[in-house]
Amino acid sequence: MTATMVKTTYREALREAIREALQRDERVFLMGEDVGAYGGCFGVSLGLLEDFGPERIRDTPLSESAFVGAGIGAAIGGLRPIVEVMTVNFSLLALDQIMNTAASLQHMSGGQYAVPLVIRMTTGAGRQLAAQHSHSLEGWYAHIPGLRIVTPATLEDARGMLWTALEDPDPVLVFEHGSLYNLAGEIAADAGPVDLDHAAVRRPGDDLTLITYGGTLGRTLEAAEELAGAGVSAEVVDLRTLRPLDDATYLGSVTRTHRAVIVDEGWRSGSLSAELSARITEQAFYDLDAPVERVCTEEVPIPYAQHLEEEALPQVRDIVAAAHRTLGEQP
Amino acid sequence: MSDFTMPSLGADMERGTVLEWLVAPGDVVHKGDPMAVVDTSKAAVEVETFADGVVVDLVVRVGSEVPVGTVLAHLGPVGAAAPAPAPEPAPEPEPTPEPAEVAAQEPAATTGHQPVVHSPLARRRARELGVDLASVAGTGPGGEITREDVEAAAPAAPPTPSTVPEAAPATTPAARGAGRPRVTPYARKLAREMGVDPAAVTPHDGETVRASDVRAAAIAAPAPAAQAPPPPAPPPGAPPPTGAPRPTAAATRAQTMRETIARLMARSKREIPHYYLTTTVDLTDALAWMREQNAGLPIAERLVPAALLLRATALATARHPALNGFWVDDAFVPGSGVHLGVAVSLRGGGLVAPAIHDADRLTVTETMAAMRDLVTRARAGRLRGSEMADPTLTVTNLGEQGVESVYGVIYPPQVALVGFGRVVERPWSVDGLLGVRPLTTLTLAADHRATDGFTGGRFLATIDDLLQHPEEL
Amino acid sequence: MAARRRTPAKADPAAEHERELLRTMLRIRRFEEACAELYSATKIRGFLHLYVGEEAVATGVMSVLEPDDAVVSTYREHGHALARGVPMDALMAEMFGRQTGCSRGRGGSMHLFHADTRFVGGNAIVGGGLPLAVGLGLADHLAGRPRVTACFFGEGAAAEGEFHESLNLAALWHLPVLFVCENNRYAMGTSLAHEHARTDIALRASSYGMAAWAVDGMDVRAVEESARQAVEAIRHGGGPHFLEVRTYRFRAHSMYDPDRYRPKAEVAEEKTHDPVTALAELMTSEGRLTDRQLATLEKEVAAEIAAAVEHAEQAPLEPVEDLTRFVHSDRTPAEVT
Amino acid sequence: MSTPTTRPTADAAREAVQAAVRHVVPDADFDYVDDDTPLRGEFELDSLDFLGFAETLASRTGVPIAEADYPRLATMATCVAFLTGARDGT
Repeated sequence: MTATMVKTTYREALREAIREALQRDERVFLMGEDVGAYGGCFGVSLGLLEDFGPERIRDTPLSESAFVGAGIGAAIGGLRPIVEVMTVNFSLLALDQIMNTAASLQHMSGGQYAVPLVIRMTTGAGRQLAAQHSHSLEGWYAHIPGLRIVTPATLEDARGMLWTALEDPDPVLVFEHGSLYNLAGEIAADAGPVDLDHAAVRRPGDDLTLITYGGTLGRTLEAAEELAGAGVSAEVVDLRTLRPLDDATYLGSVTRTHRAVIVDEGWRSGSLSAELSARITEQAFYDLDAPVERVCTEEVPIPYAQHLEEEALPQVRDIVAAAHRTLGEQP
Repeated sequence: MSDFTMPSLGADMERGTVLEWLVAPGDVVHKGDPMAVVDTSKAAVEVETFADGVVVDLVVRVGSEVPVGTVLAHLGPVGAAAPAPAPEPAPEPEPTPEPAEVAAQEPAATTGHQPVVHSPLARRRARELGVDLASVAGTGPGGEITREDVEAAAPAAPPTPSTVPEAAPATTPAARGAGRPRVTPYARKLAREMGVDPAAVTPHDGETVRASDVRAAAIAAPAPAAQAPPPPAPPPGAPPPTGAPRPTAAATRAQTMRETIARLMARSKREIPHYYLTTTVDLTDALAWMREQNAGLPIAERLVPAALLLRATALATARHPALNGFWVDDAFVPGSGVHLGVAVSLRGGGLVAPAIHDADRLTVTETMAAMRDLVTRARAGRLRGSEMADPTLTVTNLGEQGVESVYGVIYPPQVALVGFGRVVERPWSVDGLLGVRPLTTLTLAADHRATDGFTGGRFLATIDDLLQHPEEL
Repeated sequence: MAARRRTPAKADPAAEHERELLRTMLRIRRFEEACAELYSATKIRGFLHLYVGEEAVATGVMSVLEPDDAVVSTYREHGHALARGVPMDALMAEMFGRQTGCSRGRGGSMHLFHADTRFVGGNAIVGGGLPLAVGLGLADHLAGRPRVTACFFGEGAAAEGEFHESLNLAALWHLPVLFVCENNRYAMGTSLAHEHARTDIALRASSYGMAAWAVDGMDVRAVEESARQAVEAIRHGGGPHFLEVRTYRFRAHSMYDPDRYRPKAEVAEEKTHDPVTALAELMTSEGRLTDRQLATLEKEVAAEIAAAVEHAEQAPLEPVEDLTRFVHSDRTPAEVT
Repeated sequence: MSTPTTRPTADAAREAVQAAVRHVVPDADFDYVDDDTPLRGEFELDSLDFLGFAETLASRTGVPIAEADYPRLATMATCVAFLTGARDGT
């Protein structure tokens, strides 16, 4: 294998993915607030307007419900819309369309209307944006049957998930953690679509399994490195897709290591981490050698002040401490 | 003639009360006309007839609550009804009488010997304190037995001596089981598989029995017949209770380990039809090669013979997978890799046999490093759970203790155990000449359910052959 | 319109057309009356919202749509579905929750769907269908197809944000959508004046820069004429249009509704403007409908309904093994167009 | 490991042997060990223990220990003799 590697960033990888989709399929168009002239709130679609024109790089008014719903209608009408909701916080204004229409239409029409729609949005905290711009609600969306929820955490996934999502006949929500856009690194020049069905083991290990996704993958890998220094071999599983969950991968890992720590930037109560914990208990109870540990965001609207925000969010030290607890050790 | 029935006006409506009749016998009604007002418990709704006709009679009195579908009135064909001027006037719409809703209070007395206990806390306390709930009089609502009742019924002193301070808050782990450690689900499963009583296992953190503790308790000498390091006396100066597993209450620990070994080995001999094979291996070339390797190496990097023996065993195991794995549910389950269990004697008594994972993929030097690391950590009580859990074949090197050969007892559910005896110098014939050679006796104990002697023989021959070509190890 | 047989007709196409309008309204009326009875007998469950009194709206608007056009509807949509041509058997089977129902028993009264006639459903969230219709219009606009999407909703929806967002978006992008506001004066039990500071809905719609006008919803011919003008304008690039159709529902909001919020006298008065009888009487008085023709029509409709009920009674249930089918598409991406 | 310029004294060598044994057997008790008791047998040193013992001994005293020298580390007496370079010192 002599793949040529090129430097890129998470943001550029997303942009290239959109560009490729627009080139490959004329039914694809991008729609959302400030995706055109402004270049996207996070700069993802910068330059696309010039290349593809205002019909396919379509600025919308601040009407989340209407333009998400319009995306659904356009998908039913034969197009392949990529709808950008600026952030997950604003997606609440479109929740009716996402849940009552996009997720339900296929089923309540008895299979007559599929909704091949992709909705992208930024998620997560960590940038001192305070309570209304720091939600991590992807786990919440993962509650809803009929949706597929994906969370690219690597450059490859940022580059490759979109096309696969567009190929999906059902609605796919792509959650891009705000802290990842500047993530830089190398990627194969011919990097392309990736599968959306499987979780990935980002670091193999024997002693315990760290399960995470999206914005907390980096910190979790850091924690694993730190644990290695203490003689603890931690396996890191990146869920990648939050719905449907790839049970086989993380349960397989836990069954082997007998210990699980779930790292989730969502709040703990009624969360994705709760779901994972429940599934581990349901399906791997007799292989557990310690209670499942969860490292989640403190149950508080995210505060502005940096030290408070940091304290609220899962940090490397929290992950390391949780890992040690599963081993029955003091860190 | 048709029936006018109590309609269902919603999925949650099962009964309705007639509040008012809007028609009287003799009235001519048409489809869609309101007939009565019905209380659905949510609202009063006018209900319509779906048929034309003459009201013959009203069956249900005002104020009556009836199930959906009950006939409320009969309709006859138009023109067929007698004029019947105002017969039996419909009962006046009077306020619905209050139903005699004196919900009989549940008698508080408990019946017979069935104790009323819903509180898990009370149940747990009863268990902890050795209290028979059937003998406790409940003072709670409805005769419910409360925690206080249980504690009042308890003998003055707790039945088991406990070091737990009385005042420990209920949330501290120490308070959970009145001195009895918790056992993780996996540890419990493992204990069952290994025939270990989890209650008899000492947790290394003093609190929770984990898989590693069960392993430590269970993986005793795979060859107890030959293995007999006398349980040493407790070392002077009892170590702190939360320290490494090694010296904690050595006498108790040795006793526990003894019992575990007894149970496990009895199970092995009861269930596993062993067969034994033995062969003598000339180590001349292997040891010469080793010395050559060691020359000039710092001590820390030098090899010992055991590393070569392990390496040869690992390679041979990879080539004979039938010996590498487990006998589970009447079938052989191959191991997921060659994970060699290495019997390590613990100072202070007992043995553990943690695994060198994927031993067939290590070089001799790596094998040596892995073995050193494993032994060091085993004796420091820092083994990892996975190392304790999944050896696929165990190697014992009792030669270190001076014996010449070891006919081991297989550690269930594994299917084979390899033993190396002491390296001894003996007369040996080579190419027709007699010489003095360093020899070791290599033995195999194998499960006849999983393999036959033929397989075992080839396996030993492979080890022998590998040791004759040490440079290829 | 499968089960339809032609009444013996004179050569007058206008009269023939009127009779078709009458037939459609009668089918709706009698179908719903049957539903009410079946509901009372627990054959139909869930919520049942009847359209009795509003038949002229669906009948008039659907009459001018092409087969290729799309319809987005509400939870009071039996009339829309029947007028659009969804087979009555499939509708009744859906009411019964059967496998042969138009949504395979998964939708029920509030979620009737029928892809063959581009009937994109009963939406049970007030205002929820409007963005969808805008999107269908957007797809046609981007694909350059001369199709129209008709979107029905009640005047209650005009209080929802989605109403305003959608009207703005459709006008902004000049999309081929016909917005049909069925103003029956009550959002469940809240009257128009209780809910809207400005009760002239068409006027408010026009503030978004689209043509909007009000029409008498008890007169099917007026509705049809208004819809025809609007649809033609839309189809020829005129952008979205808005019809406020003033109508009245003769029955309560749903089967469970005690109807306490409106005076009986008001209901009685409105019933004198029954759109079905109004058309029948007009046609009779002007010589385009005989009593015999009307009786035949009634008989045919009754037979169609009886057959639909019979079909629904006999129809199989969806096997429970298929419970989670259609949560995700069975189809490959290529099959979804 | 640097080449030693000086050899340990007999006392230092004895002390180093004890320390090296305690490195692998922390609670080793020398009270009842006379100079001619075989150390490996007395303290149950297996080959790995012995390796650790030799390693510690070499690093404490600075005396290089080749594999061929292992037999000379059998008892306290032979150890002391070897370490102090009784016969073949440099």
